[in-house]
Amino acid sequence: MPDVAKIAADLERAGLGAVQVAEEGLGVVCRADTSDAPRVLEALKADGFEMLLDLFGADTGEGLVVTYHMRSISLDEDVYVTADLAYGGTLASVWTSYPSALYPERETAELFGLSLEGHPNPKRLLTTDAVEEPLLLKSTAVRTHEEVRRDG
Amino acid sequence: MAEHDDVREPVLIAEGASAPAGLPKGLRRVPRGVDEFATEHLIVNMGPQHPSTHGVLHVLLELDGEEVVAAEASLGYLHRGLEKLSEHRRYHQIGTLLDRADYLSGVHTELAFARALESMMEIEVPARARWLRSLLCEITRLSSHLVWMGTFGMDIGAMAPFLYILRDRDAVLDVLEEITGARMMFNYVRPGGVLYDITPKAEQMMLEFLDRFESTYLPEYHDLLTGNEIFRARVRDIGVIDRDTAVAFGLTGACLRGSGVAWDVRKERPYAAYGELDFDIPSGSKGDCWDRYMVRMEEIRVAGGLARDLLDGMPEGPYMAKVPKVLRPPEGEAYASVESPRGELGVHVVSDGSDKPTRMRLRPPSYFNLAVIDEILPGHMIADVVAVIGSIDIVLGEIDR
Amino acid sequence: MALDRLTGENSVVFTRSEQLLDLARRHSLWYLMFGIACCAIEMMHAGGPKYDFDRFGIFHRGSPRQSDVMIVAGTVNKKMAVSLKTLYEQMPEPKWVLAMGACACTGGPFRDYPNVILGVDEIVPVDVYIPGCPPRPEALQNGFLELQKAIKRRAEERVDAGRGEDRG
Amino acid sequence: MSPWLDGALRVLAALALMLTNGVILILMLRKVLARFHARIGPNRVGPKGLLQTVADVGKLLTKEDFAPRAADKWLFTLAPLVVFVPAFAAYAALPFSETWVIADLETGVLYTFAALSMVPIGILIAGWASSNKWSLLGGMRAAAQQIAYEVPLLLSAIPVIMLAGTMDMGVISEAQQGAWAVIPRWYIFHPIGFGAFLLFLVAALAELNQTPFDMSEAESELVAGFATEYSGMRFGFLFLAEFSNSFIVSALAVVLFFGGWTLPFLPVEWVAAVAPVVFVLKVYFGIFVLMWIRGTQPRIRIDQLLSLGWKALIPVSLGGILFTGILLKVVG
Repeated sequence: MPDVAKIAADLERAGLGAVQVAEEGLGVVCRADTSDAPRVLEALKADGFEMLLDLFGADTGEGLVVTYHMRSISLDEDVYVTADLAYGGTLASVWTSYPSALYPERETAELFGLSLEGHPNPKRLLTTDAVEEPLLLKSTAVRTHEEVRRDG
Repeated sequence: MAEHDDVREPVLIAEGASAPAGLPKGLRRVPRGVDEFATEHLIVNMGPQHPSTHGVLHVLLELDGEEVVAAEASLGYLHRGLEKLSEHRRYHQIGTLLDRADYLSGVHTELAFARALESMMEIEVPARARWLRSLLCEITRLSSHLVWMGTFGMDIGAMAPFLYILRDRDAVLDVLEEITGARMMFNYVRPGGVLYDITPKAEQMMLEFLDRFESTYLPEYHDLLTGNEIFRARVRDIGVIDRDTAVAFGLTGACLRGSGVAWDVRKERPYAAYGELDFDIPSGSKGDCWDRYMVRMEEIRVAGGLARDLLDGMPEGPYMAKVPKVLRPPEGEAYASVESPRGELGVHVVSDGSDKPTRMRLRPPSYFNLAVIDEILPGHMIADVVAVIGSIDIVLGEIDR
Repeated sequence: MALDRLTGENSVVFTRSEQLLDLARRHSLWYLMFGIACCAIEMMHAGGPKYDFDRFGIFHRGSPRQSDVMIVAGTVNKKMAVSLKTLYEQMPEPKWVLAMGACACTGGPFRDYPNVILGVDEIVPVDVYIPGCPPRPEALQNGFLELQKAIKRRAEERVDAGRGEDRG
Repeated sequence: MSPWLDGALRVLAALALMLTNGVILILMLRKVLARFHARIGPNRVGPKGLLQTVADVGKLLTKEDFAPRAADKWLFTLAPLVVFVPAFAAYAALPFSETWVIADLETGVLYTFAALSMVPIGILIAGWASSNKWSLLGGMRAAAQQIAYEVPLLLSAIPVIMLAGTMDMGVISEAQQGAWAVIPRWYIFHPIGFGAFLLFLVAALAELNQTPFDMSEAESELVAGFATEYSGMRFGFLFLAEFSNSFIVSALAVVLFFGGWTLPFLPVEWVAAVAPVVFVLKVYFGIFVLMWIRGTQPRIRIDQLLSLGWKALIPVSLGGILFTGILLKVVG
């Protein structure tokens, strides 16, 4: 487990005192503002969290949460950064510090209906224009039993 | 038919998609067009139907003669909504979908999901179940690596290894069928344990296969590929991923170990029975296709040895914990990962206390491993493109989900 | 063949020669290596040493131009549908389609997802459906045998039409 | 017999030979590859699967005749013929026995090489006319490969021609009759001949587009290379020409290095009676070796192929000719 106090202090020094760092069931989680997220990630990279293992969004019903999962290979520690986002908001790209964010950012933007900022290739990743609704939003329904029946 | 007339061609290359200046790594994309010798560049679409894209990967290549100037992978030809559908399934039903994510080694995905649930619900898994899980993981790792080796050989142009691995894999699948009842889609690892106990017949079949494999087949593969001068010339110094690039692009598994980082979830975060076992983590140094090849070939050997150890030391006892009929994990989040044949496979579950997850995120290793090809392909020849993609070992099922 | 122009479409010579050619077609079904998802692995095994479809003259080709049968082995989604249709159109006549697995038949376990096509028969005409998730290579083999029967039946129907009678 | 009828019969004989060969070789390839790959191969169509190729040809004949919309129709149709005709013409000079030869040419070796070297032009046309990028790449590879390997192929035959003192394939075969003590008097067992054979083998594999040098149709890289857009019998012609070429190259190897239709240790008149059979068996063994290589070897990369051709094979074969010349001058 990473040292919560140390991370909080490092973030404080980087001028990100508003970020809450706490230990939860998942591990150490830093709750940041969306606009702060790229800077939080950079500060954590300086702390040795050199690999962005995963990036994904989630629809809570009230808004979106984007989670960044980071890892330090030398320290063998994981840390999570979460950022709340409104529906249809803008996701600031972090690919300059973590190129591994390139695909998942495009995917998240596409499947949750976000727009990307600062991404070198901000087009759709998984679907074509034939799919209009952001597929992973809770408001997008799956097909009903009647729709998938083949006999009528 | 008319229903899908609105399906349009995907936009192929984003206009003006060049990288901002002064950035560390990532996307050395050259603007398309004409180079200094006034030769026009050729843009070809490799895939989605191409013999060596390992499924339905689509790679856009900008070529100057035979040399790649820029490359871009285009995904989504198999996007079928595993994550979305999981939100509409009960926890017990999700295993069926997860098997189909990484269809070469479904057990690993099941295991990652089961572990995430177990950590949320604080279920204690019996020892025998843990050993059976490890055993199944190692058998599928072996069979998955066999497919990788065969297709990699075929990418380089050798047909024989591919057909030989099909012969061996059929034997492995027979063992798996004896244990789980299915050739591919097992749904064997359940939250709390495993579905069936191992039969003596399966044990014997496995040992027979391992004897044959280790004494005859594996040396045969090394003769066919490892010792082949043409093969060496084709894979040495090709597709070099240095340590920093590997880490920056979030590579895991053999791709990361090939670049010299001996990180393996089985060692660093032991799960199932791996904490009680002794095994090597092979790693490379340079990060070229040859290193990744050798790492995986070694892993095949290690997996065979591990399967033997696991059969030998299998503890007695129950193979399933007491688990409620309907799983309702408490509100919260959990992340669990396993070392799948392709790398770190993680499952992130968000629960609101009901019998269906709010969000089920799969962290597919080959999705991240694949992203690096945009970066490393420029400068290679077409023949190397298939070699590099082959050496990364992708499964489109988990990439597109 | 220009034989139909010489002898007329319903002549015995033409229908008999067609029957002979159907015999040839039946035993030389080259399939397009077009694996999409999980079923592709079982399709690979079908060509392997244990099942060896080459025995029946069933062999794979990389290019649609040289293929007779398209095995749709996997889930087809809206992005894939475009390519699938193009590939089907690139195959020369006579051509057949095998829908391998639940996804290709109906959308399978993923049919609820709006991006997935509910069966490949919405895009191309299907001759044989092979259920299973994924079907075993034996099932694929059976699918091919059914396809051979279907080809034979069609040739017989043409002969019957030539005789101006119906066998019922 | 009138010279016209005689000529027509000879052409027909060559055509029949080529087609029969094609049919047999395609089945042989499938059977041999299957065996190398731990499979059985075709065994359902006809007795022991013997009619498999007949079924394939019947099917290919009746496939839809098809040319891509963007293709250059005229060249697209022409290309299979450009590949097929030289492969057919090259049969003319092959000596099946002392008397069984379609056209007894004094420059038989040169003629056969010349006919063979036409094939890549057809492949290039096919690649260009298809207006498919993979085909084009296949065609360009074929052209680059042909230029690089035509030279060493011909140069590797020159030492043998110098030893035999003729380009007449019949005479070269006869010169290899008998034995040096226990070793047959074949040029393969001659120190110069052996070196020349190794060069010949490598260059011939490249010339034939065979694994490990099957650049122009590299299945895992270029889909089906120059043949990607070809269907039906046009594809059949390309396929047939490929097998015909391997027969011719194998026959060349047999004539130049393995004593043609002769057999050592047996009286000449015995051998003469079965000479065509001996010749064909030797050629088929050569083709078997080619298939063996095809079944087991990976593929080399195009730049490695070209540098091997230009930087190694050509200098070595030139050196070999020089060495042969000196040796012949000194030893006599």
